[in-house]
Amino acid sequence: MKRIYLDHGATTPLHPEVLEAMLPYFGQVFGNPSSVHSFGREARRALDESREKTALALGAAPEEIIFTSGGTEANNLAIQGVAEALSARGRHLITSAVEHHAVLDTVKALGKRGYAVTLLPVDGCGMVNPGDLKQAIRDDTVLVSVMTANNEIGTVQPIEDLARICRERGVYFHTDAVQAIGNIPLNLKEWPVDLLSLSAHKFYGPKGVGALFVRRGTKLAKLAFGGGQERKMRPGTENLPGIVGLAKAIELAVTDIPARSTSMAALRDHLIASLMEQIEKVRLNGHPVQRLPGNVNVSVSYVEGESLLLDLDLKGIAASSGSACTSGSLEASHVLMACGLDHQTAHGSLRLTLGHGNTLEEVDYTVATLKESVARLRGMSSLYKSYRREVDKSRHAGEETICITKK
Amino acid sequence: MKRIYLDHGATTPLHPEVLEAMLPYFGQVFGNPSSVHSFGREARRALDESREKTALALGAAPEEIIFTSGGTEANNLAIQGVAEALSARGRHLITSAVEHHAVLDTVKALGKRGYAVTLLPVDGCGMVNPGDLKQAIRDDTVLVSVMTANNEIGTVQPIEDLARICRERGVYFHTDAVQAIGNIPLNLKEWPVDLLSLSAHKFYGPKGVGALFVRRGTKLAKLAFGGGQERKMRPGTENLPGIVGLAKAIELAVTDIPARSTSMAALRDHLIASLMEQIEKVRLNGHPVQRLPGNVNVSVSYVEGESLLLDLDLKGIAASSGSACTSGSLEASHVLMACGLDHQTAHGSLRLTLGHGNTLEEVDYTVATLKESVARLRGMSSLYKSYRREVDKSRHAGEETICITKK
Amino acid sequence: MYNEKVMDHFQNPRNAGEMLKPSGVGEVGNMKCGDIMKIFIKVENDHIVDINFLTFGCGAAIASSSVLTEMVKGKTLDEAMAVTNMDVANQLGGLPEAKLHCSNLAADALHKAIADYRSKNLSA
Amino acid sequence: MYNEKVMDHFQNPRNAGEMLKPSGVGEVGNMKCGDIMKIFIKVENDHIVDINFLTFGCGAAIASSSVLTEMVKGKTLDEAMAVTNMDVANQLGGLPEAKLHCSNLAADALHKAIADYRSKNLSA
Ligand SMILES: Cc1ncc(COP(=O)(O)O)c(C=O)c1O
Ligand SMILES: Cc1ncc(COP(=O)(O)O)c(C=O)c1O
Repeated sequence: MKRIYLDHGATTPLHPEVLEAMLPYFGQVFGNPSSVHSFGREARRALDESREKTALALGAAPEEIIFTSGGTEANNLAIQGVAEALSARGRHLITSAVEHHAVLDTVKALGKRGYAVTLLPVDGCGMVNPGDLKQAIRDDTVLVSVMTANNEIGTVQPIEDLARICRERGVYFHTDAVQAIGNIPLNLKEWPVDLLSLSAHKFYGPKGVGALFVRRGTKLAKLAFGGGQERKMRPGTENLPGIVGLAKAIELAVTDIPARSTSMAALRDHLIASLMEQIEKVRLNGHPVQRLPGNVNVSVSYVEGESLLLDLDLKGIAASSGSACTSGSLEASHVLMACGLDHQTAHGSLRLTLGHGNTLEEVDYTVATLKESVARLRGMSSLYKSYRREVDKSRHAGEETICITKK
Repeated sequence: MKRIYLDHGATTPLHPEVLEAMLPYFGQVFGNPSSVHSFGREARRALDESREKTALALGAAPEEIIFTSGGTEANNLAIQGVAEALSARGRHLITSAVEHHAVLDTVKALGKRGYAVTLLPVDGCGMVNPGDLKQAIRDDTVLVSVMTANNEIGTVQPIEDLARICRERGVYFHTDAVQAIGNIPLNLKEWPVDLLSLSAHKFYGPKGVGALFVRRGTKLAKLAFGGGQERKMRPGTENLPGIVGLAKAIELAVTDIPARSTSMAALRDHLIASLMEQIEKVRLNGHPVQRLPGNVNVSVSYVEGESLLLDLDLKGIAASSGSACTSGSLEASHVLMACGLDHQTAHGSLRLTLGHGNTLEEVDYTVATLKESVARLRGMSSLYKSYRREVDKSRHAGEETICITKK
Repeated sequence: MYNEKVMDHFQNPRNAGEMLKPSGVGEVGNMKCGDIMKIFIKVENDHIVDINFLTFGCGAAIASSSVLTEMVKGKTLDEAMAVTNMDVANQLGGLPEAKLHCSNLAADALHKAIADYRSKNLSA
Repeated sequence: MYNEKVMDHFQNPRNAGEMLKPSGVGEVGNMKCGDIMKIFIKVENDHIVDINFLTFGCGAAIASSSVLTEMVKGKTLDEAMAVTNMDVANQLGGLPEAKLHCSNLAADALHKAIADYRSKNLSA
């Protein structure tokens, strides 16, 4: 069976050029970058070059890049690190209600350790309102963290505006750009962002490696103790093959973003339109325009998301329902709930995230498969039966389902 | 120039079979283990199998293995994690004076956060005395951490005895086994150890991946927040190729330890004997017998270690002086100082760590090269000139330099 | 995630659908959990002679509903009352830990349906 | 870690060795740091006509000592007094950050040697 991968939000396949760049570091060049001898020096050189490449891709300076084991560690280091470093100055943190758990749960854990926490609401499309941020900042606010783009619904936040508000108020601004790298142009020379997280496996790089950008002068405490690696901020022998892979992947990812994302967005819009046309009672979650070029998130009324996933999977199509990271949970997505969806609609959500390899044929096949699955599952759904009875009774057309702003 | 690698204590080359085991996970099998679809399930299967293999190699159960980004993270998770989980029960930590910085600095950082810390002394060979541990344990002691084998001087601690003392007193025992895996047989069914750290790149596995064994029932708090991976103890998308590599590497590493370490120890003893014979005023640091099979650590009087390293490096030989992780520091090794060496002798230390690929010829060439280098450097050393003058004056034979127990 | 038997019941659910004139109906679950099950039974001579289900829910919920209908068809009401959610999970060869509590409610729905039938037929 | 010039001076140190009848001797450094430098000078007509060094220390320490002897040989004592540790590091084309403070002491040793010479020859 031909398989179709539509879950690039969960992870991406490694780009062949990235693997090629990594291979020497699994072979001849195996030294520890901290060693003074020739084996160590050639490793150090690769580490330095990778840091330069990564910095260049972001518009940062090499010494502003700290390599980590992934996006989760980068987020934790940013948030726990700033909170601890500035704990004498203030203990108020602000984040949004739609963050990834690596931000949200970190902020909440600090909430249990005596920090005050404000969660910014979002509108029906998952957007943070800069006005809300302005009102939320207090004298004791030390950090604001708002993600660049949402992993579930793809909504792209007005980061430049949010960051500028923080800069004006002298508050650090962190953004989780894990989903944004390679999808939207992003330049840290222009964005007044103090800290930014990324994770290589989300942009065709290797798993288990990420980075935190920390603008020069930003106060940060480290989370772990040990050797003096990464400017003493992140101890442990460096994952050199992984770091080389991250650097190559980000170099490729930031090349030609406008062209690549335009064509991906066209495929995305075709997918959205086909779903809406061919299946009744489908709602698009997230923002109609300010949206990652590969993200489609819909709620299919009267069916539950996981059973849709299973049907798709049986036909070789990989999709997700909410964040893959939290699939162990039974709760409906906190992101969809924050957008104002009711539980039923949230449980019926399906995320299809496109990658560079996906084709029009794949998308059309997916829509056709989904249509069959929805029909089958609705056939056993008590909720759908009640709905049909209502429709038959009243011939009521059903409410509009496009993106409703909450206030 | 042929190069000779004698720095396996810093890092080891990847075993070709390990790379082979990893490659599929950089290619076809790229799914996120948390995803429910077929791509995710095949990744999950590899993750589960790796956990089983790793557990088997240690005599542990699969659910007792938490994969981390390396030895440093494993040590931090063990120590910070237990300290936080048990902070209501007590706030006294015990470790040894010769730990790696990933343990020592973590304990010291907790010392600044209100924990009481006891550093156990070592004898002249770097050995912890179980009697000292018995005396150090207090009613409020919650964790004892003593490394299995030392990274600088190779001394192997009496872990089973130390762990038993802790078990009897109801205190958790953690051991940093980063240098021990593959070198000494180690069975967690027999050792009453509660937590154990390891790092794949020290046993011919990949860099950037490690593991913490946490015995069933052990209370541990997590350090980072995010997804529910690793039984909710260590969030973040799993480094699947790295984890597969770790599992393969540990499987190979624990095969045939007695045979392999006997032959390596023979080469080590030949190296030690040759150095002592051919170069005057060389002192063996560490224990003469309870010692890692690949570890040689000597102090060469009247010359400084780094200049020896440079001379060796110019001849293609990779060695180290103290721990590679801390080469940024100018202080003499805390391990050698704890063994009672004076500053001069500590600064003249040289570590040669053998690996499975090293040959007798390499070792002999290294001794010859070192002999020339010592002669050259002593020729410019004011300390050596004074010493020679003393010798010429008194014809005094010089003191014995073998391992003197401090008390 | 799910074993073959679960997937078989998910793909080929037995007795799915609405029953027009049931002797008893039971519904359990809630929207927060994301699983809602409805069981319809036809009772003759104190035996379940026919049974149907409608389920909005995940794979485990659909499979549990389906296998339950097979398990109790033909059974007496008392026999059916003795079937537990755990029996259903066991009959399926096990369910993932996380699904045991929320999605494994088919026996509860059946018991409600039997109770519904009995309450209606008490006076009779 | 070190540049070529440093490695050249480390491998081929200039004027290494002891001087039998120096006009002045200066020693700096301590064991804790792990670098000890000794500079010997022969002075004629207020000029350094010969200079030697003995150094126990790392690559940077040996190279600094070596390049310093080249820098000041033939210079007047006042000219030599004006040479700083930083001049020595610059002459080497730079040293790693960590080495700048502890191992770059050759000028200090030289200044001590000149002071030693001057103190001995004050009365003369
Ligand atoms: C927005 C966002 N932040 C953080 C993460 C965590 O990244 P990682 O799993 O690589 O640690 C993810 C991915 O799961 C994500 O989508
Ligand atoms: C004894 C010991 N513990 C911990 C570590 C840290 O391991 P890693 O650098 O892989 O984090 C090392 C290696 O440097 C070590 O030798």
